[in-house]
Amino acid sequence: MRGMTPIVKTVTRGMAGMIFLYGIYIVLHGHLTPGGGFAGGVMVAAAFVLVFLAKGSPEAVSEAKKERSSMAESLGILTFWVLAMIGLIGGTFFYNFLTKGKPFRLLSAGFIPLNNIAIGIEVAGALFAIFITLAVLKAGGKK
Amino acid sequence: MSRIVYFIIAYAFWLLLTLSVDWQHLVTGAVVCGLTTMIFGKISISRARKLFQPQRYFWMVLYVLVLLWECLKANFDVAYRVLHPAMPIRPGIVKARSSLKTDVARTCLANSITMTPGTLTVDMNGEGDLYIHWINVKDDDAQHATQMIVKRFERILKRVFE
Amino acid sequence: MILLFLAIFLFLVGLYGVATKRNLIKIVIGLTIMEYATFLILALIGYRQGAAPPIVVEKMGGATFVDALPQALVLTAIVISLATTALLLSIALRIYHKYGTFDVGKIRRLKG
Amino acid sequence: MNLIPLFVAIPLAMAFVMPLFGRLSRLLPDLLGNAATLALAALSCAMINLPMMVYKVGGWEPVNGVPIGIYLVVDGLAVLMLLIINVIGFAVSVYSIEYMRKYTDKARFYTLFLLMMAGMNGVVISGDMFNLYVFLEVAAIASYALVAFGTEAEELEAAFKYQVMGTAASGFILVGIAVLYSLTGTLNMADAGKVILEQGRSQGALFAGALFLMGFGLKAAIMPFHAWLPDAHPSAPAPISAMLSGVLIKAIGIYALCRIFFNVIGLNLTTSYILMAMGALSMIAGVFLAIGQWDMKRLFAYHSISQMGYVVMAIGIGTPLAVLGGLFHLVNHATFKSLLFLNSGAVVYSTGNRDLQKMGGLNQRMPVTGATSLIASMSIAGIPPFNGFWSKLIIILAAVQAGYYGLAALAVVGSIMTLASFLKVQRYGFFGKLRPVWKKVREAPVFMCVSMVLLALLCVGMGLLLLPGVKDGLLDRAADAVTGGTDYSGLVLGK
Repeated sequence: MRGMTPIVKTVTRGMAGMIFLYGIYIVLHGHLTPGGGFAGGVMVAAAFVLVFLAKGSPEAVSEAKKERSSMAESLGILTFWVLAMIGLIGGTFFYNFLTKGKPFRLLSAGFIPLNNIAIGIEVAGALFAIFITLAVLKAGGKK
Repeated sequence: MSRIVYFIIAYAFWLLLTLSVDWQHLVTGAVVCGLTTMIFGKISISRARKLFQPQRYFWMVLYVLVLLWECLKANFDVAYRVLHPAMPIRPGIVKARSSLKTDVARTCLANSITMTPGTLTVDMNGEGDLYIHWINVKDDDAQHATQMIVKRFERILKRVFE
Repeated sequence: MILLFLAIFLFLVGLYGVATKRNLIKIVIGLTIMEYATFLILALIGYRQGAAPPIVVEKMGGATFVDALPQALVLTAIVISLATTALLLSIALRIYHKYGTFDVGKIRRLKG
Repeated sequence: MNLIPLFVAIPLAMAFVMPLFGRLSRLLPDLLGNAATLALAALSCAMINLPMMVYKVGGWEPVNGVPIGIYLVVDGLAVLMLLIINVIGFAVSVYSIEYMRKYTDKARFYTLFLLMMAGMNGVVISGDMFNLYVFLEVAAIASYALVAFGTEAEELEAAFKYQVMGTAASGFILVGIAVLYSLTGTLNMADAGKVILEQGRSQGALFAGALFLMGFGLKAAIMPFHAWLPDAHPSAPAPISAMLSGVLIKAIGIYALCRIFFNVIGLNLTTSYILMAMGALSMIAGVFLAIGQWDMKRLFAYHSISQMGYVVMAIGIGTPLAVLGGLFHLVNHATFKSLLFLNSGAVVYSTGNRDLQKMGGLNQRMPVTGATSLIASMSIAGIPPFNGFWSKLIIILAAVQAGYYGLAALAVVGSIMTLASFLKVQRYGFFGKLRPVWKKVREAPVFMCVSMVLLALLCVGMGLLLLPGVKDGLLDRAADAVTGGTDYSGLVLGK
């Protein structure tokens, strides 16, 4: 992988952070606006994928990075699981144990924002791991 | 230094997104922008010092005007070529050389060339060589092409970015 | 109703691709078309002509709303199809490493 | 505190703890994985003899009698399926401690394995159509990855074929759910069943039924849709073959078929005939295809098609006795077919070979594997006192009782052919003269033997399920849940 032209690299340097920020915005406002954990997580993963595509150096695509993103995925899903289990201990599985707050405020809807964050981490980690896996597979095939 | 600048830019972007000055949004924004700066701050901004030199902003405004003017001219040129029954075009890719040094300036130049109708930057290499697709190649020579396409933006861009 | 039939037609187009194409990647594309047709069918079920988005705020009285449940189902189904497609593609890539081809006709070590 | 969600929660949590901590020590994945399956098996045993339970996830109570949240329902049929899934799952996970050692990434294996368990448990306990679909996909995707786990050429090819078929089937199922939702306006199976009953069965419901038949038929590998199974099941590592053939096709194929056709759409004469025809076709054709095979695992895989044919045929007949026989055969098939695949795994582990022509006399070197495989073969062939005999007997009796003499005769023919093909397995594989090549072969390691012996004991003892006291608690209640048909909605919604 040779990487892309300096144009793409420069634009990516500026844009990746903003895409990341926008993804987080979508995750955090999942209970207020369209979007949520999955859509935002995809954007967060896209920010990282963009950086790696632009850089395109073989050392950027490494097993260690895959390991780390799959760790993030596991952590995200375990967070989600723990949130569900707290509900089980308090009454029923997935019981919304936090106060609901006022509608249309950022901190409202009980534990749904927390779930969205967990899903966001999970999706971002999973997608990035998929991307690296496919990239490693492709690079490995060229011999 | 560059991190702080990046944080401020990110925070401005966050405020633009939320369009609210609720304390909840402000606090979350600070945390989120901190995270963004931690991850992407390293690769995003170099030489932040340049952001605090007001004359650059003046040249920036001037550059935008020049760009708009060039776009307008090129628009009429392309429209003329399209509407003319004989279609006086001679498409081809020419090589031009930019004397700009920084990546940001070169990118800005390449994108400006793409923005103007009739020319389109196809590729750019590390030494500042631009490969431009031109709807009506007036001169195959790199030197002349540079003169005709690149120079009109380059002088101002040099003052904006370098 | 016409839209629904078109979506079903799209589903059949995907099925045709899966059944007849010989290239692994094209088979995956056919499956993706099938899945997308399914999402279209799901989304069309919740569609009501001239209805409002299902966000209820005060003073909205007797407005008709689009059924939001199929949209949630579509999102979930998209997530599932993402996982399926990623797995299929990685298997296809690995098959390419082993056999050196994407052609189904040449990938025939298993009989039957 | 109600424990139903734990059937999904435990394996899911363990599946994702595994990649985090699995690298710390070599023992940890085995320990965690087996602890999870043991807990699940214990939990499912605790479900026996409890009354029917409905669990509303998230505490969403119905509004005006219309259910709005996701329901988890554990009735007699679900208890039976949970028992199969989790007990066989435990045996298989004990077996994989030794068997999966040669594959490098054990933690990942357990992750996929537990995900598959979670998916199957979820399918069984879910009372909501879309939820059922989601869990079905979780189980199915994990199984695709498990078939390809060895990443050898044949495995990848089989996995690709399997996944293309499986994804197409999922597409049909999803469209079926969409049609049913547009007809009834609800995803809750009990509520949908009630609405369909009130509306009268329309053309739309029949269309949905056809889609479900194609989708679940593909997943269960009933005859016209069977092509993927003989490739996919033998290609996977042996414990996974056992899981796929023994449990997966039942949990996401037959079980879902039963649930949708009996409890939601309601069985009518047409579907009943179709099910019977498909069942009889798979029963006979599967066994004819099987008898010519020389690859041990492939032979077993074709027998899965044939035995599933018995189950589908019995369920299609639809009388209480037939359904009882079908479900009993389902349970029995789960035990002996997973035992047979584990046997083949032990043979492959010790000799590296699964071609029957090259084997011979392995009984002398591998007594435990030989003995357990004899028990399993006799069970599947329907030799009395083993469990397969009783269930086949009930199915044949029920067919005669319902007046389908032809089907009964076909079932007998299928049974005889099965006996013939397993005599072949025993004759070429385990009896006869020991070939000099296999002089140095050793018995499989202890954990593999333990798990095989456990399943063999189940094969011998399962006939006891028909004893009066035991039968009421488990089989009768499962059969009641199926034959009760659309009473299901009344039971779940509480009238």
